[in-house]
Amino acid sequence: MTISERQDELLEELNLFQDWTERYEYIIGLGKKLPPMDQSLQTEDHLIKGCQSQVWLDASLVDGKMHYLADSDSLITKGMIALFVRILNGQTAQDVISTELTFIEKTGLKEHLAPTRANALTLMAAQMRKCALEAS
Amino acid sequence: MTISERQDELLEELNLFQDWTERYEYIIGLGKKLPPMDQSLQTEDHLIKGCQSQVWLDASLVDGKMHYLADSDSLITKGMIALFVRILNGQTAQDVISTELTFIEKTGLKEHLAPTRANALTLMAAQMRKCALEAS
Amino acid sequence: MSFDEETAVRLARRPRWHYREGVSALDPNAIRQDFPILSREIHGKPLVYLDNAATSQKPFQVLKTSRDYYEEINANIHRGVHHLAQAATTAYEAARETVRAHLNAQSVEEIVFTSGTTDAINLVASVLGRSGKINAGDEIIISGLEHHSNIGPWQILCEQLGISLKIIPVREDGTLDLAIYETLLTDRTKLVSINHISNAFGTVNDVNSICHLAKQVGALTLIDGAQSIAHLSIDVQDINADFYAFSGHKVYAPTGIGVLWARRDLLEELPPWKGGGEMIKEVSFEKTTYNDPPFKYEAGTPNIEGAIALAAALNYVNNLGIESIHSYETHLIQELSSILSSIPEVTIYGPHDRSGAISFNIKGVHHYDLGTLLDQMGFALRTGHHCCQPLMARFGITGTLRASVGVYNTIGEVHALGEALERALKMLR
Amino acid sequence: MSFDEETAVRLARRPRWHYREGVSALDPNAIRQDFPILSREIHGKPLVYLDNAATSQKPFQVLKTSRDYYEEINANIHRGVHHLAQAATTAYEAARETVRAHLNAQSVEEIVFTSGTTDAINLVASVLGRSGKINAGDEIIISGLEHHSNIGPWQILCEQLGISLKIIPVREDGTLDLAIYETLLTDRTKLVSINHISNAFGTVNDVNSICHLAKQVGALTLIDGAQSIAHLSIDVQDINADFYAFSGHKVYAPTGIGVLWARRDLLEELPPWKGGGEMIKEVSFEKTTYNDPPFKYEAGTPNIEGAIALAAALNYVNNLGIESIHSYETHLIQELSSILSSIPEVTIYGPHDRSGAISFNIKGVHHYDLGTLLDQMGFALRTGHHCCQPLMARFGITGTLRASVGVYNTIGEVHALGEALERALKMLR
Ligand SMILES: Cc1ncc(COP(=O)(O)O)c(C=O)c1O
Ligand SMILES: Cc1ncc(COP(=O)(O)O)c(C=O)c1O
Repeated sequence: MTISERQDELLEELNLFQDWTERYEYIIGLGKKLPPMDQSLQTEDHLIKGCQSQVWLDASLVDGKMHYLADSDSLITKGMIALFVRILNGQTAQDVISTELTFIEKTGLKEHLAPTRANALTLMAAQMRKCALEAS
Repeated sequence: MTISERQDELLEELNLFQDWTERYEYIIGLGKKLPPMDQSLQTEDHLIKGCQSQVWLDASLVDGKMHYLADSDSLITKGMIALFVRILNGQTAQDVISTELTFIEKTGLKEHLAPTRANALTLMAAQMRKCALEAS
Repeated sequence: MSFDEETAVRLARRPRWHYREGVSALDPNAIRQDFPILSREIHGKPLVYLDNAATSQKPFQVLKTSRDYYEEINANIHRGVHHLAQAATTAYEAARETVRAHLNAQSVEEIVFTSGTTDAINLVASVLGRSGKINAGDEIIISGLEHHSNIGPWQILCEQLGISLKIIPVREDGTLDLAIYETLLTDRTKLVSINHISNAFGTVNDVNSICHLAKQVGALTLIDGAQSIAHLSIDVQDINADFYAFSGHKVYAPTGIGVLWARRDLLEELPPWKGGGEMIKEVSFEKTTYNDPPFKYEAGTPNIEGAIALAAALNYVNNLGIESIHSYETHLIQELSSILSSIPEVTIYGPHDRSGAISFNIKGVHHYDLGTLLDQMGFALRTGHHCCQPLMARFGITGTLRASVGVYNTIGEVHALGEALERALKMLR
Repeated sequence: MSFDEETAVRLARRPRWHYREGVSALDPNAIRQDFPILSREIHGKPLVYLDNAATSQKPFQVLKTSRDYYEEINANIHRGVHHLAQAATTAYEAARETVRAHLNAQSVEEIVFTSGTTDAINLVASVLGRSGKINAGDEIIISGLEHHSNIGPWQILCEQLGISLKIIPVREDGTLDLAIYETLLTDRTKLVSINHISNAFGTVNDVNSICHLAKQVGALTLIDGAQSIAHLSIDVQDINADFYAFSGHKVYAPTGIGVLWARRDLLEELPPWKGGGEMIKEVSFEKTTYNDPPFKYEAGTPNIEGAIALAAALNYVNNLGIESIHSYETHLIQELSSILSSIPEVTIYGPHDRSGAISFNIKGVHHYDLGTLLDQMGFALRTGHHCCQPLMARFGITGTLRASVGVYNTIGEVHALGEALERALKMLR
């Protein structure tokens, strides 16, 4: 699936939920399922500093495809970055760089989340791209 | 006339007036009529410093009676001290010290005047007494 | 929601407490009617505001005072001959007297209006720094419980004067180690600055003893009353400190106003802080003389409305009775404490007899996540370091979840919080 | 008088200007409806408020903004996860953007909220004093027209640093002698601090030239905009100063809020002023790092309501159009000037093209007496030195009587003042 297709899929899934509780539960669930990131990778250079939580993000090229690893001390934040990982893992660096991450706006997640959280989404998107630029 | 009698007389006069304009005119008139005070007496030690105007007050004992001289750069302030001079000139120091100056309250002047002005009345009363104490 | 005069009158006449048995004579349901914001919904749920240590909500009595000020007597104060200037001056100076009476200070000259606690502490730091009373090699004592606003000003001063900061350590139960405090006190100690109640943990410090001991080595004392002002009856003469600071916004008054109480002789003796209008008696380019306290420390147009509204807020508190408020709030905090204690793997910080606030963490759960989910259910709690990073470091944590109460919170809200926590924890575990 | 929501909506929809020929498109009678206090009576006479240079009255749009803030979103700002904290933060930061746009500043980072002009000038004085940019033997230039708030802070700094104050003299017509200014500028000049409009005389200073000349010797420049903010369109980039300060209460906003605009690189480079919450990034007892501007200069809980209400006031002004306000007010001042000129033995201070205020004295009559009698007729004017004692000394007077206008004053009021003056003078002569 392309990035766009995966975004559409995610959008459909999130739209299934009626209220915030279910959406948060879904996001938290994604966070819980995110493959663990090695402690040794949780260093300052991999850190995206948020308002109250920390996210570590590492990326590598595996067979020409981006492979992201992420973790956070906050489960909700971890779920949020899991959204990105789900969409971007296994895509080419070129695609990551050139495809717009429209799901952030389209899902209404930004308005739905607390602004500090929403701000974290923007930071994450930027960092995912930066990794792809560095890898390519 | 005793101090008390003179206060009563003043009270009666002031009560004749219906509105503030007339009362202010009366007070200003008293100020205009106050005998002039020699420039040489308008010194720092004779000064009662008000908020925006200055009053000079000098007192002496003449034949055992208090004799006050006063001036001000403000005509209204001058009129106010003229009220005191009218009541206290020619009285014994002892009488000045021992008689309460009830007219300030009774005429309603305090409420009527601006608080800065009303405050000046209190300062003047204190200074008139202080002069009598020093003279006696 | 908006209040017209009629509603205002009706509400003002309604009794706000009834005489019944039990923990408190306050009627929180009646009190809640005074606070327009409490009828709001958040994310479709009724607002439960438990972030009172950060700032309090305002009763309409205070809001109306502000509005009336602007609709009836607003003018710049002091020196004006016109009626409004005099009415505004009278109201502003009457507010000073209300504060004086509330703190049981000796005279109105001891009450300086500032923009808040932080401003007040900085005032003291700045003028002490230039007073000659503190010199290189001297020491200032604060505690591990302090808010950044009672750390930062002293750190800046330390750098300027080459003095050092000594810290009263915090014990495991969130109280200060006063035995160590005694050993820190020497003749180099020039100032002891401690909060009355810790905003992070709700610890109530024994400020009377702290001041008493400081006096014995000749040190000055400043009590940061940002938290205590809403919860305790304060008597500055009884505490016997030299400075007492608080913010209006923590005690049901607007933002932008606060108070520094200081001993009159100190205010007379210390140099001025800010220069400008009001604080000056005579100005020439060659020589300027300063006004007497408190004006000496109130440069520029003060927050006239804020001061008057602060007086209205203190009147509001005093109408209810600060003792009644205290016992009612203690009841809420104790109930919170027992609800939280029943959560598995909870850590509650601070001593049992805390005041105003209760801070906790739940193992494996980020306070930020809990706070986020609680917000979705309408609960306003604070998460994070509460501007007390050194205290967080002392306990090896990045922050806590903190519930802090005001006079309008109810036992019902406390129980609802318990249920909401359970629900949120289910999602996060 | 009180406004409910309905009135508010109705009033807000009412057009406040009409397009007709003449000096101004403003409709003062419609505008007056916005200001509740203007319907007051003083001593049984309608209030004529002509003390706007001291402080302005507030439109209900501003009062409503304050009240709505407390009734709907009040919370402490920054770092809060709950909805109210975020709504309050958004509103506060939006207010910063409104101020930025109003001043045409480059970025919101350049906008520091203070408690007023005096606070802002003291901020600059204090941080420059500790910046290493000014050293013993250096000079600061101010002018003979300055308000005490733009004198006091520099006198304190001079004493601390062993620097000296040079004064641009005031000419007979109340304007600055810029030829002498040029001779005062040397490479010892480190700062030039001048008001944009003189509160005492209404003189409008050529701040563009003053800043331009200062830059040529590498001096920093501060413009005291306390008076200009309500009367002129301000473009800090065009003026090309380094600092610009103003107070909210002079521009239809509440007391207790003001602004310091400063060049961003300066705010980054200069040391902090007050220490405390908000202005700190990481705190430990060993090492503390400061937050970025503007937060670096906003220690403690700011006047959140004040900032938001200030934005409402600037919006109010911009809705009417500051250019329209300026031309309307100039019309009032010119009319005042011609009425006063016809009084025998009057002295009017300041140049003919004054702005906002007009100051005068009448031979043999004390300004205090005139002000007192005018007050009895309902007129609020200011008498005395207007916090400009050196300026009064320069003209050999103890004070003046000053009428200063706002957007709600009318030609009718101006004429009524003329008649009232005549009546008062009859009594005093
Ligand atoms: C020219 C000027 N500068 C400074 C100030 C001080 O402003 P504030 O008292 O609001 O700090 C004023 C106010 O009177 C002023 O007119
Ligand atoms: C203990 C303590 N000290 C100082 C402060 C600072 O008060 P403000 O931000 O009102 O200046 C606070 C407020 O959070 C506090 O809780």
